[in-house]
Amino acid sequence: MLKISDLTTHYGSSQVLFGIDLHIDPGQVVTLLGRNGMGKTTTINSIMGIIPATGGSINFEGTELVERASYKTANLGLGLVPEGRQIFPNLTLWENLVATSSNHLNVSNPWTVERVFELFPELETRQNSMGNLLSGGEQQMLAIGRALMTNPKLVILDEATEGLAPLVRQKIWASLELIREQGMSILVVDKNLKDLLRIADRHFIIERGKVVWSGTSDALHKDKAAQHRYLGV
Amino acid sequence: MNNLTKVGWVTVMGMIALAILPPYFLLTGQAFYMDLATRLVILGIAAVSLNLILGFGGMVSFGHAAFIGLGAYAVGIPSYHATWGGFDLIASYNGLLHLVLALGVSALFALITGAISLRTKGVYFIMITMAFGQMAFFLFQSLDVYNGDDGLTIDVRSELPFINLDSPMQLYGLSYISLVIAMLLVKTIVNSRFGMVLQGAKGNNERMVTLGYNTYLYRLAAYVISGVMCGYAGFLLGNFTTFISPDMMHWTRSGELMFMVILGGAATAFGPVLGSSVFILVEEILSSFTIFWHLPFGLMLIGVVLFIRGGLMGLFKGKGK
Amino acid sequence: MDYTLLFVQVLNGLQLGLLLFLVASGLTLVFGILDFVNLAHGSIYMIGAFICASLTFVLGNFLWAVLVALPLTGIVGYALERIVARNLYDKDHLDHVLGTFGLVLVLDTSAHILWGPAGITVPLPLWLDGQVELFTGAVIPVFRLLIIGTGLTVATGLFWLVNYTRLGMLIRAGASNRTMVSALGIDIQTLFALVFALGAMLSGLAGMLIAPITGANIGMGGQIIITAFVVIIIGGIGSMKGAFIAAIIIGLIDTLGRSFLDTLFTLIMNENAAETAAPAVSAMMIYILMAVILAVKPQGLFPPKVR
Amino acid sequence: MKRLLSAALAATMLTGLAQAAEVKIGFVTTLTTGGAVVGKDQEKAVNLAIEHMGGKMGGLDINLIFGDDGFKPETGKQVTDKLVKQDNVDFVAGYIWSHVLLASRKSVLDAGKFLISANAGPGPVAGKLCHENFFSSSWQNDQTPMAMGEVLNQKGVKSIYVIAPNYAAGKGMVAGVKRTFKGEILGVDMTTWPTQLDFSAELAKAKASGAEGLFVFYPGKAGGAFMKQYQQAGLKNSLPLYTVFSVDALSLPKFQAANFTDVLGSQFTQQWDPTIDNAQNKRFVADFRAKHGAYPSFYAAQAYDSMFLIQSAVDAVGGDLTNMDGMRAAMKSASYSSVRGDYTYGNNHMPIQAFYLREVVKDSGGNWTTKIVQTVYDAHQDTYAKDCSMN
Repeated sequence: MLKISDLTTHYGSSQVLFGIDLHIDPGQVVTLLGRNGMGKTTTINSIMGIIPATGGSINFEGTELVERASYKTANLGLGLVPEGRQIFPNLTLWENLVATSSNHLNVSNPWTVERVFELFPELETRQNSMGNLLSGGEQQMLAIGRALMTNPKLVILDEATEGLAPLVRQKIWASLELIREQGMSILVVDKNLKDLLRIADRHFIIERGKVVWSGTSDALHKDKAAQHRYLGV
Repeated sequence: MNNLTKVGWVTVMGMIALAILPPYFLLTGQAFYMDLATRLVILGIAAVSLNLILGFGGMVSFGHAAFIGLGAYAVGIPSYHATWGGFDLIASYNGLLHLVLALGVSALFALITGAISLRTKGVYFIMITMAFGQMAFFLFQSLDVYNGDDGLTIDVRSELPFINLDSPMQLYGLSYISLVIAMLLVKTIVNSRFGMVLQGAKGNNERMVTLGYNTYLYRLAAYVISGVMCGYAGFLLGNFTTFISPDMMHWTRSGELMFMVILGGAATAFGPVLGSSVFILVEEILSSFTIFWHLPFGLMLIGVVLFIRGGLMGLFKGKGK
Repeated sequence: MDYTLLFVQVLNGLQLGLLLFLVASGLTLVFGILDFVNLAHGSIYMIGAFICASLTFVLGNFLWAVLVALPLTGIVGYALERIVARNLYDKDHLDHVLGTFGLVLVLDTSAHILWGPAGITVPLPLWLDGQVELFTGAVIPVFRLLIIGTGLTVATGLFWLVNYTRLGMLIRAGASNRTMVSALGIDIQTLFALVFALGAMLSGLAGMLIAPITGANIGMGGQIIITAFVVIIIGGIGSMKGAFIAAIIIGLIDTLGRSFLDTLFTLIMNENAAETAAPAVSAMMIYILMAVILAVKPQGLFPPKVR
Repeated sequence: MKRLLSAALAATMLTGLAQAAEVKIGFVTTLTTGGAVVGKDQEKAVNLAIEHMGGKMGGLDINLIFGDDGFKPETGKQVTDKLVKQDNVDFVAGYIWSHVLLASRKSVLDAGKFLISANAGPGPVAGKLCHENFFSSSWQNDQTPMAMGEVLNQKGVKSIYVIAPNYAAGKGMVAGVKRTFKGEILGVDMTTWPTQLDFSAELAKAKASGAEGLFVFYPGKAGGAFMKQYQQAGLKNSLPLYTVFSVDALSLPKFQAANFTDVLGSQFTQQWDPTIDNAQNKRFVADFRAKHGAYPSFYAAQAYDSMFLIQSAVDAVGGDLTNMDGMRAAMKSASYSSVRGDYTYGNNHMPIQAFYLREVVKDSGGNWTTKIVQTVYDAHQDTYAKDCSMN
């Protein structure tokens, strides 16, 4: 459903991405791995149109995303859970969910605030708290809920478990599996290889703005050399 | 000449033109163009002073015209009392006294307002400097002794040793030399360690602070230096126009000064002078064609902001650098 | 102390404060969400007044004219956003100040060309043109009460809009993180344009309300815009609550200063000096207030927690 | 930039060479901002005067140059400087605003040119700053309010409240009414000029003062705003209004369009009225109305007079513009036909003239205008004349 080929991106005059190739099939969970500063977040920002790509192609179900406005991309069914959560600090939890909610694709059983609270019960009691007063875990769940409320086909999570306690992290992974069961595709950027090997179908490892390794969980599990070389595990 | 950059070349040619053309106008009986040039050079000094803090220091002062007014009133008030009596302490035509007053009052005003303004950042700084400018404006508006809003006519110009300010040529000469000195002074400041810290704080204040510099003090010092220079421009302007009014301090005048700097090119040596030249000539030319000259003038302003990066001096930097 | 006079002057101050709030609210919305310094906001105030004044003569009634002029002013604001403002968002505040200063010159001169220098006197329907006696001696023009009523209604409406509607949530969200709003599927450009048009309508409404009092005049925007900036700076830029409180404070200070400062001054100086010093000091007072507040709280009274 | 300057230089040299037999007159008035209402009316009157003269004075062609003071003293001085230095005019006339005149007078007089004020008449230029080359075709500021003070005395008004703008003319108006009014002045409010247009606070104070009358001076557009608010405040019966220069032929059509009937019947003092019966005035008013569809204002009348005053000077010396003494003597004699009727000049070159009480009425065609109710002064001289060292 998402096919990226030869994607290049610049920050000003310095090039960050040097031809990324990547694809996600419907219903799959795919990861983007790599050390810090290798271009993972840039890749995601390029997909979402936050940082304009300078070359190559990003194809989502037949639609070209390069040079497409950010909001139009989102409305095709891409839900972003950004790095650092980026909860709206001056909105309440409930407002964070509702403000940008939509159902552009006319999904038959759309996400509601109630369904998000079913997924993350701990959010319900906090629904009138301002965004900046929520804990890191709550913010992360909220960010996922906020993306789900746009009823996407593909959820993109950028460093969704960074800085979270192990228990909270497990909750996040569990929720992803639930989401996946409902037929959504997921692209994850994360560093927790162990958890991801269990959840994900395919992995792409990125190094200096290029995809240097790709394959299934099994293949990655066995390729200790790649793990060591690219991820420092 | 070969080792001059394009920018340097423009600077030298511009300054030579300013040195030669106005006296030529005067000698050929075009006194009005001499007037225009004098105004342009004096406002050029003010723009150069603003450029020190706005261009190099990143402090967008929206109240700089207040210093021009203070400098001008430092000429007008003593001269007024010398003519009509009263306030014996300062009643005098002595230009040196006027000058000391102009610089002293400007320094004091800059020190007080700067100390408060520099606590704020961004648009708050823009607006608080404007507020101080407006306070000066309203203060002089309320000074009934000096005709408030109606302004004050200076009947006798400052009397300086060796220089007769009643002579348009000598007044222009003084203004021109002052401009050159002001430009050199700013250049020296900018290239000094002090200037480096100032520019560093413009780019990344936190970094300069962590490097152990008290950037607040550096900025305040620059603000005071700039205010004093601008007050000096006011001293010249008062002697030139022989009429001063609170209107010289209105926020729109501060806006015009800002525009001169941006139009010519902020953080360049000659930019503010080029800006004030173009500003005054365009104003003069447009207003002689139509009373609706503010319309094309406004469009020009918008155009410069939208399309000319780095002002007119930016055009000369070009690719060949 | 003449308490009737004090009461009347407080109402006058309230009326001025609410007018200021109408202008400042648009300004603070636009600044809050777009981070855009718009000096031309005052010109829209003027344009609103002129459109309404012209329409009063075409439609024969001031109130109908306001109803038609409001959307028209919104359209003018929308067009200005599309043509000029949008291209300035990416630049810094200095560029905003200069660009919109240019826009002020363009709009003021255009108004001069379009409507002439004379300005327009706006007639009111008879029932609005009279005055009521609230209690013995306290006679207030009906129209000024209408301004107070309208101001309070609009203020309430704005609080509701910003705090309890989805548009309001988006406005607040946009003020804190536009990239994220956009990445979640909201057309931020259109949202910006809407907010800009809304701000224009609010400012225009203030102009329409003042027109029957002072007439529609060229240059009327240049005076109010600076005061409106003082309001939003004191209130904390982007804060609707701050704008409201600061506007009322400034309206009261200005009016009460004009009414009682000279009496106060006669306590310390002779009558002639007081008569001339008072107006200037009352003109200066709002700037003094602003300087004092910024010296103590560099972000204004109610800095919104957005960044 | 250099090329631009030399082009401008060449252009000026050419015009310098092409100097024909002509009299150059600069007319400084307000053509932009809200003040332009007045300036435009003066511009019309001046052009009409030139037309009536057939474009000639003393056999010379008239070269008229308008300057816009932008309602600011500083700008006024700059355009004056330009007229004197660049255009090298023989006469500078105009000046609506007292502060603009005060700022500009030195530029004209130092250059040895004639300065004719067509409106402004601040105290200093009539007194200690009087000058042989300065003439007024209007009045000294204090005179009109003095006449109003006289009217107030006659009407038996015991106390008044005063509201006026805080600039040179405003102060002059207050000084004038204080000079002749014999009752008590219960309060004076000076408002910010020209920005303040909302007078709610001042009106409330005036009402609370318990004065029997309200004396007001608001020229130009501010007058209209004041009248409107006075009416909205419902003070007509409790606090009668006495104005100078605040209701004029410029605001009356606007009031009529807004059907602001309260202004009908209001009275004010002035040295001129469209109904004054002399040939010059009849021709002026009739032709002005025919051409512009409205009554001329007193600003227009004075501007019209200023041109004929200049004409009398140039005619007297047969077009010899170097004969300053001859021209000065001719103007001093005030021997031209003025639209206000005959008057003379005092030692300070300010008119000694009649002042009338005017009232707003409907004319036969239903247009709102004014007529004369009574003559307040037959020949009034300003009080500053004694401070003037000329004789």
